[in-house]
Amino acid sequence: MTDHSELFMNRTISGLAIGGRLSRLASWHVVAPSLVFAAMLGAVWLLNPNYLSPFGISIVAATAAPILLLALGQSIVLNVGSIDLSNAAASLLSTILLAMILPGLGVWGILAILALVTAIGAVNGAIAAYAQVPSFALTLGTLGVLQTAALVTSGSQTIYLGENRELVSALYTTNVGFVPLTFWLAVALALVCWAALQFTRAGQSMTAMGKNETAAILSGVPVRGLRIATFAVSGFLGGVAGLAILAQAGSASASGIGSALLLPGIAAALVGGTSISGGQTNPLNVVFGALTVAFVPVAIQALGVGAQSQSLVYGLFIILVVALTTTRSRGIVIK
Amino acid sequence: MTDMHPPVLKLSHVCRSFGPVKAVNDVSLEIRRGEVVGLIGENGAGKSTLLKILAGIEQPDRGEMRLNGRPVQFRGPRDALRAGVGVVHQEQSLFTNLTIAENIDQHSSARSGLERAGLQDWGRINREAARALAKIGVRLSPTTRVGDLSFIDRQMVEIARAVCIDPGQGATPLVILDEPTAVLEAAETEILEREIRKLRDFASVIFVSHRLDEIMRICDRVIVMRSGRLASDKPIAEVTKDDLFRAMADGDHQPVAGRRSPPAGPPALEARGLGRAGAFGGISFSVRPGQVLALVGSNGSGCEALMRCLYGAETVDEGQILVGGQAVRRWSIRKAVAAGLAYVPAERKTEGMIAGLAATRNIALTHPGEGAAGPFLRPRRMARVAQGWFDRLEVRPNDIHAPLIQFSGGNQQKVVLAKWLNAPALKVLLLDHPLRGLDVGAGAIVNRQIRAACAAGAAVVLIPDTIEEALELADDILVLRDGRHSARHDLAGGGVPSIHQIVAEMV
Amino acid sequence: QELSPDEWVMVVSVINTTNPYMISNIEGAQALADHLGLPLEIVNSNNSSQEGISNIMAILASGKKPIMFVNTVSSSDAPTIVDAVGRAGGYVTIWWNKPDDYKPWNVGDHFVAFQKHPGVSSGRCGAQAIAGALNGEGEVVLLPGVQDSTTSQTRVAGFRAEIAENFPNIAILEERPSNWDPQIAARNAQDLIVKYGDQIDAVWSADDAMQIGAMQAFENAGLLDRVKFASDGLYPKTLEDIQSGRGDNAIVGETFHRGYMASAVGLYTAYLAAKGEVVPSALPENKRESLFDLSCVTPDNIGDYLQYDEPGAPAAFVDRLVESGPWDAAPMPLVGGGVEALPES
Amino acid sequence: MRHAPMGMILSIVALAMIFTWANPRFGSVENLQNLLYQAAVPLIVVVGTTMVIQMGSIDLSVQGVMGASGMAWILMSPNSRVAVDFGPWAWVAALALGLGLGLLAGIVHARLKVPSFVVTLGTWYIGLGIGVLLYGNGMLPSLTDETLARWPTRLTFGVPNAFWLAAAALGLGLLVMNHTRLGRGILAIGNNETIAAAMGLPVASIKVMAFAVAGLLSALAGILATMQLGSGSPDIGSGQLFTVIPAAVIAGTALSGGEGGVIRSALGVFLLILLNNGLVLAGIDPDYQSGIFGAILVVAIIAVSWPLRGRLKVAK
Ligand SMILES: Nc1ncnc2c1ncn2[C@@H]1O[C@H](COP(=O)(O)OP(=O)(O)OP(=O)(O)O)[C@@H](O)[C@H]1O
Ligand SMILES: Nc1ncnc2c1ncn2[C@@H]1O[C@H](COP(=O)(O)OP(=O)(O)OP(=O)(O)O)[C@@H](O)[C@H]1O
Ligand SMILES: [Mg+2]
Ligand SMILES: [Mg+2]
Repeated sequence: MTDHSELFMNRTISGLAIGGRLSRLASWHVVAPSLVFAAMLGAVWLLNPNYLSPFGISIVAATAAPILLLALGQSIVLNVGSIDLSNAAASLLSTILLAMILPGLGVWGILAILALVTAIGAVNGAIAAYAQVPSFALTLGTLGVLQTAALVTSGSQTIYLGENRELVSALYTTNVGFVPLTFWLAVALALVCWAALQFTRAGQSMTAMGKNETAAILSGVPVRGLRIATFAVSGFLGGVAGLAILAQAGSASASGIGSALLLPGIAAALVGGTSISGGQTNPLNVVFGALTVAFVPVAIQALGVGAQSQSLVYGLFIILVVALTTTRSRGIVIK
Repeated sequence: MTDMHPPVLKLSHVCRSFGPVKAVNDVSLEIRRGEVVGLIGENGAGKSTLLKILAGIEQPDRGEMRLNGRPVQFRGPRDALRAGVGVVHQEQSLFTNLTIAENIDQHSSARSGLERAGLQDWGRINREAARALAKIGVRLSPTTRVGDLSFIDRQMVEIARAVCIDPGQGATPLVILDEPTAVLEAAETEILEREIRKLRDFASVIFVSHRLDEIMRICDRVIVMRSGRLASDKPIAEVTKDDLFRAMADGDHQPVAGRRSPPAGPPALEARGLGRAGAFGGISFSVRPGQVLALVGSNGSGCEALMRCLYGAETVDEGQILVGGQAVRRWSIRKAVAAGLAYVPAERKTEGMIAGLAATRNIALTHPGEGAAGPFLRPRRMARVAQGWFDRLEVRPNDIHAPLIQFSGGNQQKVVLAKWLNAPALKVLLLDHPLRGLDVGAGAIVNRQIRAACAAGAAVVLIPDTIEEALELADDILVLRDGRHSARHDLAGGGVPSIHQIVAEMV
Repeated sequence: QELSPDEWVMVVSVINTTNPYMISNIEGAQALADHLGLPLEIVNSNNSSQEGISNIMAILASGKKPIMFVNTVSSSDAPTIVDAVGRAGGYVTIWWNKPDDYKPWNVGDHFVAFQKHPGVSSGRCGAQAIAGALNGEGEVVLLPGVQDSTTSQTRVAGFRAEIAENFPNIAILEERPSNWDPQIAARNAQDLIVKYGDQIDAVWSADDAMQIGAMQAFENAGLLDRVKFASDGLYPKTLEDIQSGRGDNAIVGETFHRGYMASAVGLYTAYLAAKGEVVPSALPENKRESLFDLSCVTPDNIGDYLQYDEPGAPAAFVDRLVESGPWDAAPMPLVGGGVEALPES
Repeated sequence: MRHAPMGMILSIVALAMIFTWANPRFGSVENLQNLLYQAAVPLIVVVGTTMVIQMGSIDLSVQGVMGASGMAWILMSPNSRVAVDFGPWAWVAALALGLGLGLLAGIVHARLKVPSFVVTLGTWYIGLGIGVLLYGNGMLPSLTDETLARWPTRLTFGVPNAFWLAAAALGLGLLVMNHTRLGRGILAIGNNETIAAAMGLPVASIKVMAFAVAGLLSALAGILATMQLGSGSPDIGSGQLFTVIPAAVIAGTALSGGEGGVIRSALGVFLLILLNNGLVLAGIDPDYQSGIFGAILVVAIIAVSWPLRGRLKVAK
């Protein structure tokens, strides 16, 4: 319930308040996402240290990158109390469009596509804000529309990125400390999101809106504009996720990777301590959420679970991990 | 007459802390059968916390609790209900999507055969609810959805619910009323007082209020809390209002500054023939900088809707709003805020504040002032701004980073006020029941701030809790009846009406 | 010099573990792994590219070098997987789906080969069988698989081409993609029954899973006896239906291929490369982008194929495979290479 | 949103008219029976989904539960894989499996306080996993008992039995929601869980029971879907989630809880089923089907919400 990042806000504190501040910093939900991830790493290391070789780490980070990007967008949207079920579809569409126009337009193509998905997000937000429809239902509809758009623009074909490939593939092939650039890019964006939520008026207002929208409206917070902005950010991050996917896959199709990133994205946001009912998120913890979600298959593999039991174990794992990371302060209603 | 029964409630050395705050500190007391006990104290004194312990919502850290002679330990509200403790909480707690009858039924322990089979016995529920409503003289259909009721009617439903607690075998029920009258008008308060007196026949009552007159009228005994401790516990016959003031207050409160004669000048806010279908119509007034206009009217008279329209939170159907002499077009909250209007709504928890957000951030939400540079926040200065307000408004506890939900009602209200007072150019302050639930000291602080805002050139439109409050603060009083202008009094101009006169104009 | 089981692991990646074809994939991989004395890991993609890739990555992260057969969920998965296998120092054969422009010889030796059964001839098999059963005259509805799947697209193209070229009196009423899913196929079939009533003379499905759903819908409508079906894959259930003559011999045409053959061939190709017995870059292109022969099955010649479903058939096939090499194992010799050319229709 | 049903009914009628105009067969008795038959499975599921949503939680597990119980049922009924017939015990076992998964979700959610979104995501995979394990490596199990296989399609009073089963589930839902203490408790929790706890409602038990009922109904739907298809598969529920949740939502069951009702959700199911069927009958290019579906969903919810807009309205 309390917000640990308050720590960064005031150093002129009285002795008594320091105690309160420290306990806020140490409160479980703040540290849980990183601890749970560390615990999982430790367990896997005990089972088979090979999984934590540089190669293993680079693989987990590469898998985590698009999940993290989508989870970031999702957590920003969840923070204002909405949900964006269309972000993975927008990401997929952007992968396809990028693969189609990159050979011709190069960097301009990337910018154009990012602008396009940002606009798609903004349209989602505008409808949600002005028609006042529940975002869950709305983005479910947009999801269908975007899927069709992906299918139609790709002509139901797989598009293989030939020319200008190096423009995006460098993001994946360049490693910094075993870890591909796509992941660092996502982490950098997580930092930006965190700072924006903490240190801008818009970010603060978004959190206020997620906690109590009526009061925010009556306080003169521009909730419509903010909702549009949040969905636009979600669209933009979906576009960057598309870029990361294309960097890795070098090709795109309507039913390819990306179409199934919606649930992992939401799961990563939640494992990262984002509240599904709004008003609480920490993009830095979402990084650990995404890493955990990407790492679960590795952990299952390390446990030596057979292919047929994987779903079952995966289900148990998700429940366990979120059970460990959920905020349960008194008085908070868990829905 | 000596009482052969054990006390209905006996608390020994009960404590409850929230972190460093000792909300209830070593409280021991007894409530006897058929007694109505007043519980008073400043905001944050620990009244609500004590009552929550009795209601099973909070568990005491230490101490013992006995009901009707038996030691009890409540693991949850259910246990308390079973043991015969019925509560009207400070915040409304009704299910708006269910019927009145179903809401009232929550406190009843009667169960028909149908219900023991897990089915809903609509017949019994509706009958009993009708009886409970009739008991307190409210004419509402038990099958109405609570969401369709007005605020006041809901409060009456809450009271009906609390009084229908079942005595059980020989045990005396305890009915707890946490500031039930804060939101009631005079007529309804009277009904409630009558009802509480009737309760004496079969129950004991704990009654919390900041209105000492009420306490003096209704209660047999009065308990004063101060900073979590029991400060005084005396039969009503042995105390005076002044004694109570002194027992409650930690220090002396400065009186409200006297009324100044209103400055001449153009109006800050003006309404011309304003109307909204189903709420009010034909309302005209103007209020100048430094002036306080009170809107007075009974329940349903349209004051609150009018204020919301002025603020742009509702649309008007006819007439014009003028701000600073300019007629506004396509008026909205955003434009109102930009034009220097501020609005403190009556329902603080749900509309006035962001409960889960830190106090600093609540204050910086609308007008961060020096707490922000352009779109960016400057946390250190934000904290300084907040600390400034905490000092000026004497907010307790003095922890600007605590989420607002951890403050008591009165202190929350101070923070809400600080959010608006921080505006760089405050033109109009719209206050809907700003003192609701505030104690005398806090009320004085808030009133002083309202005066200070006036002095700084803000115009104030006020919907007061009581007519006394209007008479104390306002320069001008506009009386509304059924959404229509009914009378106007220019207090600064000399014509101070009597309370009787205003009540007559209201009904 | 045998490959050490401590250093190498065989991996078979399937789209799910319940489709009979996928189950057969696993059997073939198991038979080969047993034969070669290497451990086998199974990857279940759960019908999702994302899960498939995650699970493959998890296995690669173990540090062992993979010899891998991947039945890709979607064409666009191939580059990601191939790249990761390369980094892990392993060798991979991709089956069924990859982007057309993504060529093994442009990628490296770790992308040993891409292999598949031609979809066009599968579609042609079905068209011939249906046209034959209808005596060259009638109306057909088509149930393709996932819309952007090349496997489905090539099969549909083959079907349409065969009809256009040789059977002018057969009319195609409608195509309803049914996602390889029996239930969607059943629902679409129901709607088509309502739409066309008893106009429909035959149903062609891009695989047997959808045919099973479609047949159920026609049976429920009481029309199974007067409609003919053809599809691809000869699933056990289909085999049973042909043998029992369900619905007045409703199934008139099938293709024969077995999952265990595909996985054994694919894995064995990668194994040879891992062992160094084959140097992929030295192979001709049609052995790195290969099309295998596909047999048309009709109720008349079905007896010829029963031997491949006998218990122990996968092990027997592996023996033949190791003897004859991956490109010449009966009954699926290599017959062509390159991107499958779609007929004009 | 309490006036939504009229809007829903009007939209259904309008769509039906458009589709009948596009293809007169749409209005045929045969197609109406077809619609009822297709609606049966999602109708059963939506009753449970609605209860859970009315409580302010969400149940994503339906497809997994359907897969698990469908497989359990067919393996214990006369089928081509194993020669057994446990008769009614097959039903009992399959329903118990669904009930068990529902209880698991409910208990973890209510007692361990894990958001229902995640718990039921977990039970989704668990159910799917159970289905996959039951399926094993054997051959496709198909129903061998003609009577059972034909039961859902057979007409009783001109309506397919499958729909009668759904109608019974709807009736049960209505009874529970309007005439049992469980149902009213669900509504109370959906309206305000904090108050419900403060009023002494057994919040955790009510939650557990609601998820249990939802699990039971998903299991029933899994059995019916298996019967309809005539063979078993862990994926028997695939696609249901994305029918029932939109159905409940466009029908005005607010995801925040407390509002809506099973009848309305049922209308939502009809709207979606009708839309899908109508698009096929109208011969819309399948490439565009999900797009049109999505666009209509968007238009429908905008139409429902538009008159209810307000300056202070909060739509999340
Ligand atoms: N949940 C909580 N967490 C932390 N502190 C709390 C909590 N509830 C109450 N407090 C603190 O306990 C003290 C007593 O609060 P309480 O609400 O009992 O006061 P009160 O006497 O009812 O005041 P009011 O008249 O304003 O309602 C206050 O200082 C308050 O800040
Ligand atoms: N016999 C009754 N006596 C009193 N109130 C009732 C009775 N039956 C229902 N109610 C109340 O009236 C309201 C409307 O009930 P109704 O049966 O019409 O439900 P509904 O809103 O139509 O939901 P649904 O879509 O599930 O039918 C309910 O919320 C319930 O509180
Ligand atoms: Mg209080
Ligand atoms: Mg009804």
